[in-house]
Amino acid sequence: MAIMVDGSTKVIVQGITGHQGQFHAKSMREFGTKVVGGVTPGKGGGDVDGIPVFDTVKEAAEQTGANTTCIFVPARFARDAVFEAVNAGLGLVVVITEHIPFLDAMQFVSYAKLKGSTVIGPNCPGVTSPSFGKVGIMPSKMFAKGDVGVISRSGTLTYEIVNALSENGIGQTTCVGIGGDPIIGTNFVEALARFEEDSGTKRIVMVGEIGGTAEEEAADFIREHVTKPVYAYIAGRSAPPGKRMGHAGAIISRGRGTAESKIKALEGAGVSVAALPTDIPALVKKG
Amino acid sequence: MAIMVDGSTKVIVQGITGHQGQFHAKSMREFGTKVVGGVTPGKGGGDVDGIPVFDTVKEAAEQTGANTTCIFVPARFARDAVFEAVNAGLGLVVVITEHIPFLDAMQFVSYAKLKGSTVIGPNCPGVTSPSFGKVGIMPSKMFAKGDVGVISRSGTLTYEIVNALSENGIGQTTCVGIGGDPIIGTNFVEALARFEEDSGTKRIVMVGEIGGTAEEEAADFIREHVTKPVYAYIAGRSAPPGKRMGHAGAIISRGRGTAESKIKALEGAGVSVAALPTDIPALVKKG
Amino acid sequence: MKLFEYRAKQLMEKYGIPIPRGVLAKSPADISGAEYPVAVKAQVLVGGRGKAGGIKFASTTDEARARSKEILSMTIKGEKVKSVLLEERLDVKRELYLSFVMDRSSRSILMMASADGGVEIENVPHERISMVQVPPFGYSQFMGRILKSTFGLGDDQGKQADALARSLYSMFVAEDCELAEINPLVVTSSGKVIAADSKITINDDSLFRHPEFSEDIDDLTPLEQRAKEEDIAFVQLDGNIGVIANGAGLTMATLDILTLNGGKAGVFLDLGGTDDPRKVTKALALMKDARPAVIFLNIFGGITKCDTVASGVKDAVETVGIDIPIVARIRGVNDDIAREILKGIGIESSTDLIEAARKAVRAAVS
Amino acid sequence: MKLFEYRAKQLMEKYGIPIPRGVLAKSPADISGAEYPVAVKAQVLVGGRGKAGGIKFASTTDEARARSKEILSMTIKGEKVKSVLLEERLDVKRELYLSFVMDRSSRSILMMASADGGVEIENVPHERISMVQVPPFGYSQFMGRILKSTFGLGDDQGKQADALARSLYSMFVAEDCELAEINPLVVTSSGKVIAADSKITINDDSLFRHPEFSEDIDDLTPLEQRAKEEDIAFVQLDGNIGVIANGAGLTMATLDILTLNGGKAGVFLDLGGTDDPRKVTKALALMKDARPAVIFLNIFGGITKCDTVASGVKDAVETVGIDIPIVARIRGVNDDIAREILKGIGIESSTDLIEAARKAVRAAVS
Repeated sequence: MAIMVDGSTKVIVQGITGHQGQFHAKSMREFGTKVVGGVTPGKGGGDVDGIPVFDTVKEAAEQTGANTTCIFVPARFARDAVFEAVNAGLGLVVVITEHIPFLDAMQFVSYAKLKGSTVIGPNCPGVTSPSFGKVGIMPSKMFAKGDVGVISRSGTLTYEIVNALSENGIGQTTCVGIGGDPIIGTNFVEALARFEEDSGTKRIVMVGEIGGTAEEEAADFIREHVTKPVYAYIAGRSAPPGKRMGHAGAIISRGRGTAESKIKALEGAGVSVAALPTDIPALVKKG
Repeated sequence: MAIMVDGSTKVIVQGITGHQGQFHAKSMREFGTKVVGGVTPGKGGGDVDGIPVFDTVKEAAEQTGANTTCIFVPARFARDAVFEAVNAGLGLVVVITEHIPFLDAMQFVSYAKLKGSTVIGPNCPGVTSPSFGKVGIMPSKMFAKGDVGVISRSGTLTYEIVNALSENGIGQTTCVGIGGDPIIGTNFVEALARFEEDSGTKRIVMVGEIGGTAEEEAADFIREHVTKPVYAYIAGRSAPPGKRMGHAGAIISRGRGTAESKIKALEGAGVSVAALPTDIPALVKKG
Repeated sequence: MKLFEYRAKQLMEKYGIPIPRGVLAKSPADISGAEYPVAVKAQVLVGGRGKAGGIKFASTTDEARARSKEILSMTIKGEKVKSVLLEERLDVKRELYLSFVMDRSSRSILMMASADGGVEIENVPHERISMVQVPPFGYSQFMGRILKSTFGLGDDQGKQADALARSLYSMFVAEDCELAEINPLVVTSSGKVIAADSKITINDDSLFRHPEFSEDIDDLTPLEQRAKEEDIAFVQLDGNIGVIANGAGLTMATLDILTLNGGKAGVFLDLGGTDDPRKVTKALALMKDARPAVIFLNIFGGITKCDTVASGVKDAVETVGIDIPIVARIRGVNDDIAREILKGIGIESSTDLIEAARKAVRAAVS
Repeated sequence: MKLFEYRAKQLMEKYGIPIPRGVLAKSPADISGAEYPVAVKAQVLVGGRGKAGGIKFASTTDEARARSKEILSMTIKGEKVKSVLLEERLDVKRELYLSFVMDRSSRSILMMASADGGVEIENVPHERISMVQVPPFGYSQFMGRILKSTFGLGDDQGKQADALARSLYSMFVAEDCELAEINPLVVTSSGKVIAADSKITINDDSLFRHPEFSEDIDDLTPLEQRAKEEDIAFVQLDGNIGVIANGAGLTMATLDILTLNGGKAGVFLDLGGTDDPRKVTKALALMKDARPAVIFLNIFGGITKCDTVASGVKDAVETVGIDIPIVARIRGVNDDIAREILKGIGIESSTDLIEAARKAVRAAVS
């Protein structure tokens, strides 16, 4: 099947009347996703490309039966937007917005956990299940249906890798962009657990990068709980310590978070780690 | 088997050097419970009846391997005590203390949920599994080993009923006193779910009372999810509206929380409701 | 504890919530400073004062003095009116409803809002009420948007409602409220959003954090007040059997058993868990002053040992002098010792609950 | 952004945390008001200033002036010392460690405490550090008890440490810190608990809430500072290939590919997701000023379309004048249009990443 986004997914877009919101709402719909509504305070009652707009998520959820949201609101309003979505009972909350203060992210991640909602991101490209739809901003063209689950901290690098997989005839169940921030709603371990449970997923590709210890924790989890083959690429082998490499979370600090440490941990857990992102398809094919 | 308290349970007592803490630590141990430590700030390094005392729960948990705590600290310190227990990773937190402000209880219940700890209480007599041990203040003598799970909002009334069950040859897997406060960590639904999962429990007795809608929610849950026979007694048929009947939670307010409403809901879900507490053993025997 | 309307409004004002200008008067002579036209409102803790004639209007000082005199002489649902609040009459355009309340089911604070204010919220159809569980991190902006939409307000009044709700929430948390209700929340013709009527209940268990409420009077009878001070759960009821038991559930069950057997309790007295005979003695002294026809003592000994209770009863009989017959049912820890003690002061006790209850009912009707 | 020690201490003082009395001096003439004996401390953002001779002591004004002059002429690990902090020398009895830090794994704020202060916390054995995840509701009393026990303090100093930690936590949250570290936290001979050295990192993403930090200077190179103002992720490195890519992960991967092929990046420049050619033009202007030997442009078009990037490059070449060779690898949305545009300004582009990377490495060594 797929994880997170499937046949039952009904999406609203928070910030739908903005430039990005409008563009991606349309793109999601064109991909086949059920985009049932949008929310922009003060614009309720109107529509965007035929998608009804509401003033509040509560109204949108009650009137459309939405269970998922894709959030494009500016960073300073993001915490409130996630609170609103979780409060309205939406089960999947995809936060595209970048540059959210980490204390805000901590709070909305805690609140979501308390209420049983799944947060993806922030600062992420979203979730795409080629057979069902996409929630987020991933380019539509590169996907193929198949049995590989992809989890990635990086956007464009993922597109590069997914594109290469698809060109090599290797399709995907779901691609999850977990985001490049230090505090994220769903980490490798949580996404791996979902793919391990999903009967449609036979193999898993994970794309990590320097910073933090999420890949090391994933390695421990894989050793203990994952029976499916896992392939990985870790970006940032040549990054110097103490510098943020584009992502807020991509920083080697106090000797922790190096690519070497991550690669070693993953290999120790039986994961095939590619030296180059372009090597992933060949690795997966080799099995 | 049993729920919540079993062979793996290792208990610390927070507030062990107080009158109540000391008395019940001893009583628990005499019942066969593994009481591995106690906590009283400033008294670390000493012991109470041979039970080592620590300054912090963190030290107690690290040094004894405790996974459960029984809290006797005064109401104004209770929130912090629960925070400390949850923070130290204890999985079962039994809060005996009464008169805790409900906002404090809300916070520690949220925190426990976030960290995956189970809170019983506040204002409760605790949990007893006759085959394994007791955590709390239930009198030791009335229990018998058997296959009935008991859930109750009331203390003494439970003793009355459990005593009657035992005298009639009906033993118990676990008796859970969920507490008489409006905000409690584990409610009927959550306790019912545990008993439904427990292979050792064949029948369930629930003792409710006026106030709130927990029994009505339990009825809905029983209808949907509980396959085992459930027997109930509801106290407070003759209580007037607007008056707190001893328990902070036992109040009919704004037309909600009457015994009639609860009895009707439970009977509608196929539960046998006893008119008198003393009728419970006969009902259970009849099956 | 419930607060009087004027106290609730003082508290709301402290948190920046707009309230009508008003003057509290304990006698018709105190009404200077009132703004006319004025509403004269009985300060009582029972509900339904409006229907009972406890709110009247006046246009002049003379009228106001007359209305105040009338209301100050009233007793509403058994509660004597001791003061009136004279408030400016608002030029009401719309009446809304807003409250924060402790919600047991969701274990959170619930915000309730409805465009149908001025009637009891129990009578508003469920689908006309917006209910929002406040996140554990507190009031968040989206709640203001829900209010604006629920109330159907424009930007300016939406902002007023948002600010007011935020303040109400701050007050709810800082003052440990169980209920903070504004009904009606009024939109005036000039576009102001004002808390026209206010109800606040403070969480009793939090009073150690709020010593300033110690002078407030709850809606308790004098005996209930005395019991509260002695930390005894005590409720006065309509019947004539005074029930003393240990534990709230058992005490309630005892009431139920009496009712099923044709009796009616006049007092609910829960001893709780105690190992102090003096508490029992105090409880009996209270019970004596409540004047039931018979005292029914129902003890299931555990934490509270039966002999402790019996000793307390003995002491009460001997020192306080209990002139009301006592029927006792004693079971559990040390019940044999307890029965001996009671026998010594002429009280026969049973172990059977139903049998004892019937005996108490018979004693009450005789 | 990292704060200088003196700024960190100003902030801590604002939250009531005891700090040593001190005077900031930008020249040896500024040192009046210092308390003797005094420690003269270089104000730099790099670590390890002590070992580098950036902390010296003085007993008199003349000595202090001399030491200040010495330190103000130093460059520590490439960072020029622009000011010194002259602080009273504390009569140190014990050196402890205390910090709050954002913890990615637990998604919470972590309190770290150790009785082994004065050394880098990375060098303290793990079992000698107490780590406590702060509950989402904030600092709670039990954390103070853990501190007292970890530090091995008596009641009085335990209370001081508790109050200090509570203030430090308040500051951490109110000022959106990522790190707030006191090392050493000193217990003086007279029993005072004082923050002897302070490190604070403010969360960059929160700066919209803290305009007061806009005048602070981070440990960025002038070009990095300029990039930050233009919202471009830009990091200067040791090599000579200037990498421009779209997306942090892809940019990092590009660095890695160059390294694997014998090259070395001198600039990391992530365009991010953009549909504005002007941002690309600005990025190239920055790159020009960074003077790499070759620019390697690696675009995988998606949100950022390939032709948008090509247009920006064209504009840069035509208006800014890029005098550095450009090697391009272009794939994805509208890559055909992009290749045509680039061809028009004399840039040949490849679709193959490895091939292009090798070409860039060759161009860099030539």
